[in-house]
Amino acid sequence: MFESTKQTTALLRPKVWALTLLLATLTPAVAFAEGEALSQEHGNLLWTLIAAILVMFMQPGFALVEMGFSRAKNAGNILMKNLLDFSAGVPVFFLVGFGIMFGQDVAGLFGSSGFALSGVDPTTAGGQWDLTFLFFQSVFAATAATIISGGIAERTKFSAYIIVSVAVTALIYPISGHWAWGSLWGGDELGAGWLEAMGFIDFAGSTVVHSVGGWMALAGAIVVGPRLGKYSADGKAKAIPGHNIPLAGLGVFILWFGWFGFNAGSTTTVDGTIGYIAVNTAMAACTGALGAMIFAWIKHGKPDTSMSLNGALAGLVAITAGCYEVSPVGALIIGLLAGILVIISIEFIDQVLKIDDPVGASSVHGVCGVFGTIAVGFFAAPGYGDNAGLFYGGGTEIIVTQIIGAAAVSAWALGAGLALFTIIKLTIGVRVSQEEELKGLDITEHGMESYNGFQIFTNE
Amino acid sequence: MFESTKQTTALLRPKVWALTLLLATLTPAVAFAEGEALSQEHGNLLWTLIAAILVMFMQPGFALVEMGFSRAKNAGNILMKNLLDFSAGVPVFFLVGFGIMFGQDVAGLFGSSGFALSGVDPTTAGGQWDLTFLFFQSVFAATAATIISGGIAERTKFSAYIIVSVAVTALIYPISGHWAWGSLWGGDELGAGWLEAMGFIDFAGSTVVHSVGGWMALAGAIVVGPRLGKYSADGKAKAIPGHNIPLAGLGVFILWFGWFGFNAGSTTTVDGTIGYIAVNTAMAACTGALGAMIFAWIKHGKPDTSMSLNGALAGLVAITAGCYEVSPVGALIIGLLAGILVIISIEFIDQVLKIDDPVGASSVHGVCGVFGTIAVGFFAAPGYGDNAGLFYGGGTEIIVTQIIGAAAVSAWALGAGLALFTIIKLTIGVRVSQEEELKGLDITEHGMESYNGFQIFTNE
Amino acid sequence: MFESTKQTTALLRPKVWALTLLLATLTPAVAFAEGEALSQEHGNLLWTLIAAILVMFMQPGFALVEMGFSRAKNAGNILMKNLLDFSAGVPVFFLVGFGIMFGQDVAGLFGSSGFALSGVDPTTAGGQWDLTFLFFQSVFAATAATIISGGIAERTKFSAYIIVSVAVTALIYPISGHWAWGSLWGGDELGAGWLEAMGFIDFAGSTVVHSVGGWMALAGAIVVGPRLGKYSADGKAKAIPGHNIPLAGLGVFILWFGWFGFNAGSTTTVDGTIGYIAVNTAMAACTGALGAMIFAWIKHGKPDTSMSLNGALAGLVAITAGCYEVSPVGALIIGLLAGILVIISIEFIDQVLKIDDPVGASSVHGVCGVFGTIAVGFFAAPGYGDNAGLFYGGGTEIIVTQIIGAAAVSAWALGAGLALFTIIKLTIGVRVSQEEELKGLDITEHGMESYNGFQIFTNE
Amino acid sequence: MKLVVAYIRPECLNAVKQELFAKKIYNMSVTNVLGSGRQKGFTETYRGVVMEVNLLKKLRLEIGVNDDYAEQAVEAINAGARTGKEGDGVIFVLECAAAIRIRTQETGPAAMG
Amino acid sequence: MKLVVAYIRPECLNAVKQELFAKKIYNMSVTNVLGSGRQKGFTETYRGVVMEVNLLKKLRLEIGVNDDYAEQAVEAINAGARTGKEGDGVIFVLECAAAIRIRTQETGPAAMG
Amino acid sequence: MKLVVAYIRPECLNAVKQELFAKKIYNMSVTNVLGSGRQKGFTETYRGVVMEVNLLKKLRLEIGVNDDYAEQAVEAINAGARTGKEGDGVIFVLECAAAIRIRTQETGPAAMG
Ligand SMILES: Nc1ncnc2c1ncn2[C@@H]1O[C@H](COP(=O)(O)OP(=O)(O)O)[C@@H](O)[C@H]1O
Ligand SMILES: Nc1ncnc2c1ncn2[C@@H]1O[C@H](COP(=O)(O)OP(=O)(O)O)[C@@H](O)[C@H]1O
Ligand SMILES: Nc1ncnc2c1ncn2[C@@H]1O[C@H](COP(=O)(O)OP(=O)(O)O)[C@@H](O)[C@H]1O
Repeated sequence: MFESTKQTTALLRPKVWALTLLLATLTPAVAFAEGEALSQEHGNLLWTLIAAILVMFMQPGFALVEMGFSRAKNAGNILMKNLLDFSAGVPVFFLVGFGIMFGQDVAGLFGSSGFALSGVDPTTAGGQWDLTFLFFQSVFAATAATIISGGIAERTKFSAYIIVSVAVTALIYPISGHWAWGSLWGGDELGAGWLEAMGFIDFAGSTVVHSVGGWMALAGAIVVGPRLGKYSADGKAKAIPGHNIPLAGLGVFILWFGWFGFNAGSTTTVDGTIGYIAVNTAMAACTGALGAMIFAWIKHGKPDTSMSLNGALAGLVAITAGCYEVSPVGALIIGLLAGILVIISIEFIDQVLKIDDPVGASSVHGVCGVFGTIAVGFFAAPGYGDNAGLFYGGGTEIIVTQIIGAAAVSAWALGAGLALFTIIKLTIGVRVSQEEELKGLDITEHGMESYNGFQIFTNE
Repeated sequence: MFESTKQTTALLRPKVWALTLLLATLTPAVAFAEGEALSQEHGNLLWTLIAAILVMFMQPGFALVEMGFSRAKNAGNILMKNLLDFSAGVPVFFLVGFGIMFGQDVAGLFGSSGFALSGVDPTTAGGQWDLTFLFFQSVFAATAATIISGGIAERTKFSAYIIVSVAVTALIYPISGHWAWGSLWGGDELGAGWLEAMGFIDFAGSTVVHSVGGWMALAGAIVVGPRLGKYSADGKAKAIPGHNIPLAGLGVFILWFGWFGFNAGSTTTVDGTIGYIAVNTAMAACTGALGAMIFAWIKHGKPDTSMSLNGALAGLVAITAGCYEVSPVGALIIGLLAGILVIISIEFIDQVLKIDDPVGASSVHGVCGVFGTIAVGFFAAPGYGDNAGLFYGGGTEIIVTQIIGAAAVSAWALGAGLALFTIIKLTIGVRVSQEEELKGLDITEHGMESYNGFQIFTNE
Repeated sequence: MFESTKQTTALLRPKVWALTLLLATLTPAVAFAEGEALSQEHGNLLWTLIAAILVMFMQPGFALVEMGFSRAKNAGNILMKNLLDFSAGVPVFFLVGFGIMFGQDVAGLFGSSGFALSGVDPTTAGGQWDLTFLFFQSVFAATAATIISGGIAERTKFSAYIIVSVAVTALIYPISGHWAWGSLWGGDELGAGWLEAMGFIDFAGSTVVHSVGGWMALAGAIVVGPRLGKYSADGKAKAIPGHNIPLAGLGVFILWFGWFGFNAGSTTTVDGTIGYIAVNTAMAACTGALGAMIFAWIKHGKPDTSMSLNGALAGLVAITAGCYEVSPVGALIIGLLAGILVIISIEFIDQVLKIDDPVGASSVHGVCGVFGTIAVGFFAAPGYGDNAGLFYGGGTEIIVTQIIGAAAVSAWALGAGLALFTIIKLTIGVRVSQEEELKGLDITEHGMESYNGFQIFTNE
Repeated sequence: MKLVVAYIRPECLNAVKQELFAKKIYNMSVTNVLGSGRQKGFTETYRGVVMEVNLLKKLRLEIGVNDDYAEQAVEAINAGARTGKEGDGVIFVLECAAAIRIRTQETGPAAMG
Repeated sequence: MKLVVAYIRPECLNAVKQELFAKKIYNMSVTNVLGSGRQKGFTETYRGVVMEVNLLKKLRLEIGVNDDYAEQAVEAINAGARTGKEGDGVIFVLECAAAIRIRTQETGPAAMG
Repeated sequence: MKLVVAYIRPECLNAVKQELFAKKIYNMSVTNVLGSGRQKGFTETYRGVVMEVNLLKKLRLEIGVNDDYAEQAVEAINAGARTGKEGDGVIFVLECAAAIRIRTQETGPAAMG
């Protein structure tokens, strides 16, 4: 009934059709001749787009983990913070952050052009790529931003959080991002950041994205102070259990799912490496969960659910820098170590430093981000990526570079975070009142409950 | 150990292998020579498939939003309605709706061939495309259908809803869909609907999909009447808070995620435009959420969670028509306006018209769908898509066409909806008994509770 | 402002850029000339990767369904089991299972090489494909493993479950998997399993994956025994309602979403068949849900929510074997029958056999997996796939082969499952104490509650 | 002083509150309870198994009143909670030996109001 | 008339109900409570921090009975709820000054049944 | 013997428990309640509609004590629950006719401790 010539027509989009009626054959560019090949450029653009969509989906992953690990009376507030940081972050990054991160380099420190992608011509292949690249980068920026809300959950003013979100996506993340990835968009023409010029390796952002978020979260947790009742009068840490572990578990799996876009998508190219990047990503997440599960079991006598979930995330954060550089066996080891490290770190920050980070954001993203970045210097495997780490006969040079890079970015994020939160504290205030905290931020900040009708036992 | 020639074999699928044993080399078509290029047709088919899968995932997004925004005692019923409308909608659209929407045109009003894709040969490239196109279109049809359940939630008989679902996917949606998109499948050969012949622009379906669902939801809400206790004796609207805001929030993010398939997938082509379509989609959703958040904050003193979530959806609905035609800056503005508009509309429908739409389906999908469609006439930007809107020196012609199109489809959906719901009301009845409504539809319609064991405070 | 030559540079990944600074032009392989075509190999690799990511996402789908259908006091334990089986399964399959399933064939019974993908060179196209193929297969293995946890939920020791998980992904699944799919990786060179040599058709794994999981679940349910209070003294089955139907519903939709990767991805090739495979997958899921909904309605007077959800899964399991071989109309019928069958089977196993399978894993995956496998012999349609079933004039030969294959694999899985669970029972013990079961496994096995603060009524 | 304890249908709470307010009784506490009484439970089918639900959802109302208000509280509850169908519930009146309002430290009848 | 109030283990409810039914006591109301008593709480570890759980989940049973049934109700609860391990709970018997069945408006002992 | 029933603010429970423990009162049961009293409810806005919330979340404490401990229990509750702002709640002391500890079958005052 239908001839095969029809297919070409069917490929036309609505608007093309409407236009065709008016302009006849004036749009040959969009209709493809039968048998024509898909270009590598369009393949790359497709993959980058799909990967960006996967990374965007990490937003609810973060929201669920953070909600699940905190109390029912603050769930809606946490959700709003995650909605806000994405909703503000993407436009702000488009208008300001992108230019700072990827624009014309100034002394290796920040970019200075490309704001709102001005000058980009969407009718050219180059311009269409630029817009796709922007989308991919903007969801990365939003990831860095959203990590922060977990560390300061259950007590921070919503208005203060808005300022933090905007500052992170406009300036703090793009500046250190420029150091490591500044030339990714404009190449030689626009110049490189100082860390990439040194050869710093952070393939998908253990340091650039996760550490920045993690250390900002730590800075926030320090300045905002612990939740009421978190530390007893004699300074002993008390547990404040999360209210919805199934939601947190779903969140971890959603993050894991999106992380394949995060890591494998960072090629922004369809080639043969995306497969093994995904394998490495999966392996490290698995052993991260296993490492945490086993370590908690040994240490506390039970395989703790929330720690095991954190372990999977720790493995994912740690493999992000080296997913292109290490072998699957290397990934297994990196993940395992990260899974153990995250527990040690959470307990150290919570019980020794006495900093109250309700979801462990600083340990998962900050500590494991740095760990994963440095691990590249040891585990980078010949045949994978372009480097050889210490364990494969490479020298210590990469390790040194990795340490410099991780330290510089961490210092920047922590310092900028402390400064930012302190300024907010001294101006509009960073913390809700004691009464608001007791009643819960859902009611007091947003005027509604998250679980209307459910009988929830609150007691502090 | 393994030679690289192995890869060709590895690409063979199970069935091919089984066959190879029997038929030796009779299937050359499916094994690809090394170095062969992926054809544009297969690239398009792949992208259309992936996009359709993303759109399919919007189904649980709708279910979660609708569940979260209504009461615990009706959650399972809402879930069942969403399961039913997809489960019935996809087969019904395949058997009936597709032919009405895309078959041989009759006077620009409806199609009349292609039922159950009869005559399509799955061994040809054209036939394989047809099946993929059907899949993509069937998830769109199911989206239109599922919007309705939100507007009539918590009081409508399940049996009545089944009839509505079938009627929408078999007739109501395909007929107006034919007007705007009728030639998308068969092109010149099968003829175009009257709106596309006029040059009506609705790239991914602000009007064709969302408005149709939204106005049907409004029609249902009118005929079914408000929930018990929704309006006091003196006609004042009362709030009936949703029971699970975390689930609703997750639903919004899932919808957002799927929407990238909805909008960028509507190219059904891998080319350079899919990237900026996604950018536009993200921008409008972000400013939609921001607009609603800020507007609610100013108006009611608090950044309302449920309104902000609705705002993101409002931005998404509004950008759907123009995502291919407008610039990212245009998308930012359209989203912002939609976010404000959705609050005004929800309050107007709820408090002035006194129509009880528990989740705001008519405002989000109906009102913002129409708004977004008309906005194309103002914001269509040269360089993006093929048109210039009023703000870019284009004339008012497009605006007029857009208004005609949006009005015609809206009138059709609202009229058909009122007729359909009224007929059901007069025959099998459209509403559960008062006692059933008080007890909740989970128990009374499906014989089970959604949250067994949880203590839930019910009180009306 | 930016010339189009920039795009080529922009495509370079971080590491490449860093390298470029050091090594100048030594990496020509990764930079693509403008206008170059995407190769079919890379297209296939991309699609296989995306499909694998979708299948990975089925993990939380299973977790949610199983959590939702059991009691609140065990939700975290079920989540941990799902986290564990994936986290252990993927590395174990990489190290051991893959080689057993796809390595050098031994007598058609198992493979014996390729452990940890040793010998694979990731710098070659073949090696990169191998790693991608491994990823795809490892998420399949994890799917088989995770099915089991549902059947033995709410009473099985976590340590026992770890052993089961490892055994399944290391040996039990790979052995029968080798029978049917053994040559998928190495082709002629490494030799085929005995079932594929017979021409057994199981395109995406109704039998290979789902039945294996389902029968192992049944074996576990038999050996572990029913939950306390499941059968009264006089042997009558009692209902133990699930605690969170919204979560279970979300889980079903997530599984459905991932299933498109499972089925259409099993081509591991971008060609024209992936579209209709997705259509078939959708159709069978829809009619599976409808079939169960209607059948439950007729049988018990209400359209039962949990049964309808199971029905969708039943349709999906049943179409998995034949999704490449049958027509959309065939898929509609197969799904419908599976939806009815799953209810009959659940009630039979629960009430007649008195085996307590809390989520119906054995019926959904075991029974419907076998049904779907055999159905291929009847419904395989010319034009789709490469076979003609009985209803299309093919002989009974395929049916016989299908029955042999399904029976052999089922016997293997059930037998191995009974043996494995019995050995565990006799050694470390398979079941928690009565007191632990009453208190719930969340507290007793993992030391934490899933819904802290919620008032949950527990009573048995 | 008396503590009036009533078990009522959840859907009657609003009506009962209106009646109490009409009699200027504003103080009360409400709890979720599961009750069994003359109203038989019902049977549901869950996954094909018939399930007896014999603990029904009710609300428990507690109202501390002075002796002269006890009658009125009972009347108000009766007025608001009665549907005439099985399951309407019961009212118990307990003797209250002492009452203290925490904020004001009022005791006895003064604490009740 | 008496109001028998008992705090029991959640897992004993079914047994208690059976015992009560055996004595033809069908009317009761059940609430979730958190209790502390002689049974020490337990410690859990949440995210590496030792956590004292000293409010344990219990059920509260309320049974309004006529004086002659009070003994029997207490006996039935004792029979069903006793495990001999710490945490079994207590039974309090309160004096009930008046009782009204809302549906029938029966009062006094007649309202209890 | 007495059954002390108190309605308090949820956030005061810990303080009350400390005070009770200081007086060697360890046994108690706690329930979620929704209460209305002198403390006015508040208004929220949900989806643009003003919403009156007049049932506030409170906790109900029940403590069975011997007569000589009743005073002390009341004192402890007063000490821990009083903020001086509306909504602090009330304490009712009910007469308890009999008490049985299920595990030990101790009765009367001995059952209370
Ligand atoms: N004697 C009693 N003791 C405790 N609670 C009771 C008693 N009688 C009734 N109730 C409570 O009241 C509810 C309604 O009682 P029911 O006997 O069903 O009402 P009706 O008398 O109208 O048939 C019960 O579910 C239970 O919660
Ligand atoms: N004096 C009391 N007042 C109120 N509730 C009590 C009292 N004594 C016990 N309970 C309730 O009974 C439950 C079990 O008491 P417990 O002392 O642990 O039992 P046992 O006497 O068997 O050790 C407590 O958790 C509490 O809910
Ligand atoms: N007469 C009463 N009967 C039952 N519960 C009461 C009574 N008075 C107060 N309550 C409970 O105590 C809580 C606090 O009472 P409220 O009158 O607001 O305190 P305050 O006296 O400090 O203003 C109420 O919400 C209610 O739960």
